[in-house]
Amino acid sequence: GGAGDQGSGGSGGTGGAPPSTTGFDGTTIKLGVLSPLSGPVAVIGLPLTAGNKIWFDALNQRGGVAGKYKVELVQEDTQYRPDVTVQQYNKVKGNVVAFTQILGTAPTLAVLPQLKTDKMLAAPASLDALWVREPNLLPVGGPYQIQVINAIDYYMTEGGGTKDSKICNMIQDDVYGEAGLQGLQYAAGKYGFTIANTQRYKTGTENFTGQIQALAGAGCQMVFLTATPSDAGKIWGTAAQARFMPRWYAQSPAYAAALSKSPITPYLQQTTIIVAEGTEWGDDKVTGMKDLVARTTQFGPSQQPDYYLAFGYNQARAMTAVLEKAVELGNLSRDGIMNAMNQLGKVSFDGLTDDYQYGAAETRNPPRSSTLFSVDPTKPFGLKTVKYNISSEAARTYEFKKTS
Amino acid sequence: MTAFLQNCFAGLALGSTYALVALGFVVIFKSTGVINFAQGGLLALGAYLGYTFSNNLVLAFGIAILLACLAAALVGAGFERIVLRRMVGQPPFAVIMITIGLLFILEPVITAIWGFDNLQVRNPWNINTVEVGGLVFGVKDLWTIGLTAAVVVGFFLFFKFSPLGLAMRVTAFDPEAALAQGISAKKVYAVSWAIAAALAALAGIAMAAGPGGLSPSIGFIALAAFPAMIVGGMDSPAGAVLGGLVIGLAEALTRGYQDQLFSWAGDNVSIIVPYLLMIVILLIRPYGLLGTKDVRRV
Amino acid sequence: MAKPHRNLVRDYRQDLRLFGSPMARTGLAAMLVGLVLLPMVVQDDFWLSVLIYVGITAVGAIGLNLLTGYCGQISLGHAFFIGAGAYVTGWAGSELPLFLWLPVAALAGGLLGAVIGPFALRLRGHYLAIVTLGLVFVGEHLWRNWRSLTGGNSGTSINSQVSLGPIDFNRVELAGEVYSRNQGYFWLVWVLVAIIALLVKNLVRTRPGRALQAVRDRDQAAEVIGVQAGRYKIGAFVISSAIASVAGALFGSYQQFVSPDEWNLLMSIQYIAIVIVGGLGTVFGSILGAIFVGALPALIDRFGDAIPGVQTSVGGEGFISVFALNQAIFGVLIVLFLVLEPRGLAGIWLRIKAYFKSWPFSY
Amino acid sequence: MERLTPLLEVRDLVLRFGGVTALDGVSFDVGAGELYAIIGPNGAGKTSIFNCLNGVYKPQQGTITLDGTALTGRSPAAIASLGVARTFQNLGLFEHLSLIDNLMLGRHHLMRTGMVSGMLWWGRAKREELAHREAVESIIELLELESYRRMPAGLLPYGVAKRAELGRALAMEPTLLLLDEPVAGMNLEETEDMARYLTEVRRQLPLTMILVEHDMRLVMDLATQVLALDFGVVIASGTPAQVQDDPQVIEAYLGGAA
Amino acid sequence: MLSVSNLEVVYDDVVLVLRGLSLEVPAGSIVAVLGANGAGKTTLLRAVTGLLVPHRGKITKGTVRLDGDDITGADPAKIVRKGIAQVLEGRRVFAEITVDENLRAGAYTRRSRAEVKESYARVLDLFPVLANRRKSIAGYLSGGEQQMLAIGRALMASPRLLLLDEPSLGLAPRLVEQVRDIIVQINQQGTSVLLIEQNAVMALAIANSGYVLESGKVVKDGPAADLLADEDIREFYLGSGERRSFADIKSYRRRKRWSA
Ligand SMILES: Nc1ncnc2c1ncn2[C@@H]1O[C@H](COP(=O)(O)OP(=O)(O)OP(=O)(O)O)[C@@H](O)[C@H]1O
Ligand SMILES: Nc1ncnc2c1ncn2[C@@H]1O[C@H](COP(=O)(O)OP(=O)(O)OP(=O)(O)O)[C@@H](O)[C@H]1O
Ligand SMILES: [Mg+2]
Ligand SMILES: [Mg+2]
Repeated sequence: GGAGDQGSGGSGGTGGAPPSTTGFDGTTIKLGVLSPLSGPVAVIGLPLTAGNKIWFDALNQRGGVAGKYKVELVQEDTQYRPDVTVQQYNKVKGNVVAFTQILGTAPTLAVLPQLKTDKMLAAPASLDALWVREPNLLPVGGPYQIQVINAIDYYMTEGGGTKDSKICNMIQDDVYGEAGLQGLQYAAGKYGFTIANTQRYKTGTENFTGQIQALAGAGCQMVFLTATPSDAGKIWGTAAQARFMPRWYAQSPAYAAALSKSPITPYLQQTTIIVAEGTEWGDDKVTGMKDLVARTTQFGPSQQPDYYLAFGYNQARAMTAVLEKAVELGNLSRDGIMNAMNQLGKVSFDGLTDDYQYGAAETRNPPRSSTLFSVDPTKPFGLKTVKYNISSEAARTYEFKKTS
Repeated sequence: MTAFLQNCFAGLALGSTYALVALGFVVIFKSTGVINFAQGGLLALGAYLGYTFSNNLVLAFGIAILLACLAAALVGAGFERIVLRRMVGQPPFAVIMITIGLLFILEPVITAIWGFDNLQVRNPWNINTVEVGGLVFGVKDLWTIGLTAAVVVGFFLFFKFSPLGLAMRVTAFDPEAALAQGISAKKVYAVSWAIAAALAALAGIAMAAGPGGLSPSIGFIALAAFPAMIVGGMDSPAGAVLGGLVIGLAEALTRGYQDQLFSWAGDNVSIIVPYLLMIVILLIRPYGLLGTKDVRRV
Repeated sequence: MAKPHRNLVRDYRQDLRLFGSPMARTGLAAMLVGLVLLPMVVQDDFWLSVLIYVGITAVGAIGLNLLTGYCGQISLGHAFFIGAGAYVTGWAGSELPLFLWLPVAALAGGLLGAVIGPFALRLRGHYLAIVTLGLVFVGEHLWRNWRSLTGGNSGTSINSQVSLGPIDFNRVELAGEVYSRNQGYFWLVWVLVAIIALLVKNLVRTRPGRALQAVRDRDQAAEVIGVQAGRYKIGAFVISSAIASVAGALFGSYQQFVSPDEWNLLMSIQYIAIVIVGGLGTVFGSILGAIFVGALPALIDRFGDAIPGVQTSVGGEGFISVFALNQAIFGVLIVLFLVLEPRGLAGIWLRIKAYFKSWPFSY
Repeated sequence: MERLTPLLEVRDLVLRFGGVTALDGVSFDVGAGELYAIIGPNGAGKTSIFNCLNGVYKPQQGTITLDGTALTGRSPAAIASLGVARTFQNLGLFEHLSLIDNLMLGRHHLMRTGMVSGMLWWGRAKREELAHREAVESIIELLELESYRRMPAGLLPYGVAKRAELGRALAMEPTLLLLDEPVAGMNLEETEDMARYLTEVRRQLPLTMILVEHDMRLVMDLATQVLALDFGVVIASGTPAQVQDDPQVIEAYLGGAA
Repeated sequence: MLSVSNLEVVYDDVVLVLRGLSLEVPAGSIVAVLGANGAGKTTLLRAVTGLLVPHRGKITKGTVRLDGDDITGADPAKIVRKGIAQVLEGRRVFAEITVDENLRAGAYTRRSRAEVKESYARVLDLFPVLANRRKSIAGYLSGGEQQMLAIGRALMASPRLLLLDEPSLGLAPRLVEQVRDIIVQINQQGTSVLLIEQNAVMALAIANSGYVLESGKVVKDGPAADLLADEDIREFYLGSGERRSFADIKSYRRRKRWSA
């Protein structure tokens, strides 16, 4: 079992119960959640937060952190706006031990200076490579760049690609898209191909004919897609109508279960591979998934299978590992948490994502593996494993740098 | 050449959607003299209603569209009845702000009912295509263009020939003088809100029937339709259509030739092309292509 | 012509005073004292940060009100100028001291306004509104692509010096006490609100300000009496953009990180909302409006949980989540408010004022 | 009254709007100190002459010279600073501004405060405000507007608003004052008041006035010279008595009653 | 046909403008209402036609009856349908549209196309100037032309009672005569007229009876002939008798008011 899954009888610290501190009254640990819970991005914020909650509900049922301390979430709505996030951060920072979720790159960066002055730890809810080297941040999962690199590796080795293949990409014009582009650029260097064409689009675009025409015109044989579901649906729909049939590889957030029960499903089955982590939804051979499904059924029966749900669940689990370390060190104060974070070793997620080597920011090593899926409407989440947990040489050697 | 024509067709389809939304703006502007910022919200509402009629109640798609338009019209008229009627004779700024307030209300209500998840609307168009001479036309796009054309003709006749059309126009110019002619401002306002909402619903469903499915951010298209309305002239239904098509074509073609012609201007120039075009056109014609000039005499 | 009586002259002097009546002077003093004391009393970082953002928006709103309320030109492009101010601070803030980067931001905003202002000459009313809306989108494109300045999509950190002589607003030391960054920024921002309010108030009660309002009410008649309408329209644009840039500069300086997504239409709309809710053509109204629009969501947020039947957390029970409800309540309040008082908060303010004192020259 | 050297010379003014010819070769001279009246049926082009004089309309042909300076081709604001003031047929007050502010706006071109000095208030702005406020007060006194000082112009009773417009024009310290139907819509009493103000102003100030008015009694009593227009063409000009008896004027304008 | 009794109107919940005003317009007659600026004449018309609402005005007391039916505070549209049309003060033509469209807007309440056509012909007949400028944008018409358009537009509703608010304002003397004749003509064609005028000479010349308002009250009323003969009215409204030249009015001002 991974961190926190020991449940009862946790090791506890040698120094006895940690003294109460901000956000910890001796029995309950309060954790902050800053997430867009209303507005257009709530479609991500809600399942993420539900994932946080399912983990902690299950943990509390088993006794709590280190078997003794219940966890309570303080949720605040950020509307995905940096200024609101700053305000909400100020609202709850005096009540919590740490933040188990801050959603969005810009909102996270907006509170980062304060996290540093306040010595606060927070788990950002995005797979940005930016986070890996930030001491005050607790990232989980393999960054987007890793997903792209592994996807390219698969395409080159088993997917029929060569370095002369026309490899293109289509990205959303924001930080998420930039991460996808970075990954592909890195891969291009490693595998010796040039990116034949890059198309950018703004989310909410209504008609993608131009982009699809351009990709088709450039003769793209493979297109790596960094998108979110409604745009991805339209993109694939347009491609299908235009009879454009490249190999599509898409980043995990591009996919939603609805796409496996839509008119474009047959097209996706023929052309598309989704790059994500872990395993198929409901795969009970993987402990992490088995637990997740069981706990979701118990604590969030109305929740649909969702990547973001799993992501939030993993975040909560990583945070639990930090908290248990802090309890072990006998200090749940902010200093104590930061100290615990620095001393934290490898945390296992039981196969939901690969193990993450935490510790001091310079020494962290995020998971380097990805899983490739194909679309299959018969599966609960509509995805079937094509290649489980691969981690390419290129991904393993990818270096994470500190942000400027 | 095929690529060019294909892009043109995409532009027309996109332009039709813009035209429908812009028409909704125009109708309300013409009769009340305000820009209705809630149009995007009504569009989303219409689309979700269409979803409910088509998916949950399993009605034929045509019927679902009709019912959704009707229901949206009721909601639009209801807004007018409950809120906007009280604002007759008040400064237009306050009224515009109220439409913004309505947008703020609509959004959470919609997500409270239908949630945030992407939904697929059951519809007969799907991603079916028709191929003519090497060009591929999406069935949905063809329908959108066709429906827009029908609506536009209806509008033209309505405004030009029906007394209510004239009544709507004069009420915007001078509500009090219109009242003195026995024109019921209440009726005029209610009807224009109903029409605008129905148009929004139609546009909404047409969009939601695509492979992208339906999500709460669907209403954003209303922003993209602003340039369409302005380019055509804010008070001209014909202008809305013309503007919609011009903007749609411009956007699609810039997008299509981004790599060849516009890479110097940064990625994704097509997004701002509608706005740039709008600025250029307004500098030449300050009241849009077909808008009415303000009449001022000293 | 008959010479007016001496006594009258003394009256004009008094008449021209901004805070002429004892009532007004007491009010002013009370406000100033409140401003100084508030951060010492309310040390809560949440309310301080809310009020700092409110102050920053109040600055921007005063600028917009000058353009929209006083000169009658609706602009939906305010977010663009705010963004520009923030980026200028990002660029100059770490090199230059506060008393330089703030004016530099204002200057940059003013220049941008001067470039865009001439559009206002050709366009009227709603047309101008939508064209300036275009500015937001064109600006966003610019911010996304001008990576060296803005950091592109990833955004940019802003590191600015905020000390004025011996006072470092990041850490104010006053009579032996040390005050936090939030307290320091509160003072900085609200002193600027007061200064800018005063400047604009002076502007609108003197020759150029009257000319702006004349142009708003009847531009042809204004021309005929010798007001160069075009010049004043552009002038209003320039000053309004300069003030917006100052607001942006403060925004960037306080938030320390900005990204292109922030300068969007929603922000422009929020400013319009403030100006309308506060009352068009009143400086004080802009401040009230900023408080209303900025602090109301925070208040609803505080007390929204108390409403029964509402889902208070993700995964909880209830029909509508408290977060969605907050948005809806905000919308409902704006609608309700304007239905009841279309002249905005300033209208209510005027009524209260009229109730408490009658103007010396009333009839 | 003897004719003085012409202050204003208008020559061959032609003004067209699309198909409509509003002015068709209008010429006339106005001597300094005169009260020159222009009469004519509705739509004859009287207001259009005013609009040409102060630059709102650009005539297609013709020249206008004020005291040796050409007005044609100048902007309204420039013409205003040359000393041409006017009142409007359909009220041109700034309705949201108080009466005082309206009058102060009349002095706009005599003041210098710019945006920056206005913002700073202390110094030029304050000095100017005080000085010009005095001038405005004397006009308020002259026109008996004391009790309306603070009222927004939009709420002024009609008769008062007309007077306020006159006040604003006077505040400009013009050499040439154009009055477009100053007593329209007024009853006898109010008309008498206005006549009194006009006479008083003429007595006190070295002004030349051009009056457009349909109230024939006022025109006949006050004017020194009358010009009659019809369809943009001058049909008669001369002393009030001459014009009143002109058969063409009676036919086109006065009708049986006069 | 129209009877107004004891009417009180308040603006903005505070400004009391009409203070118990009563007035009758017998069927087929022309009734003139005189009064200084601000006396409340326009307010009276607004109260009759239901147009107080946009001005934040309210009838707080009294009734307005048309042929015995109570129409106090009724919807303007309903009042127009019942046969009352109003020519608003200040013309208020729809500036942005053509003369033709203005006239058609006036016929909004009428259903029969044939009748509308007939009214249209009648209006153009009364105002030949308008016939020439049918396709012109109304806002560019001269003041007088606009006044004619406003009257024409009201006639398009084919009213039984026509309310005119200062129709002679800004009209050339010959046109004032014309309008006077037109009012008589309209009246002879069966429309009752309530005429508000500053031009008392013109109004009393054609009216059957008249009312004088002061501060929202009727201070004098009676048959037009009696009013014409009244000393006060002669002095204050007609200026006849030994008329002073306006040029001679130097520095005195009438201060007299009716003691009300
Ligand atoms: N801006 C304009 N556009 C089009 N036509 C105009 C414009 N201004 C004036 N006209 C036309 O020019 C003619 C003269 O108008 P003007 O206003 O000068 O008449 P006027 O003599 O002042 O009449 P009144 O006594 O009724 O005010 C009219 O036929 C009018 O319709
Ligand atoms: N909307 C309003 N709000 C407040 N007061 C008003 C309003 N409209 C009119 N009044 C006031 O009511 C009084 C009567 O106005 P009304 O317009 O009825 O007068 P009138 O007799 O028609 O005058 P005029 O001859 O100038 O047309 C005036 O004192 C006016 O200031
Ligand atoms: Mg005229
Ligand atoms: Mg009146």
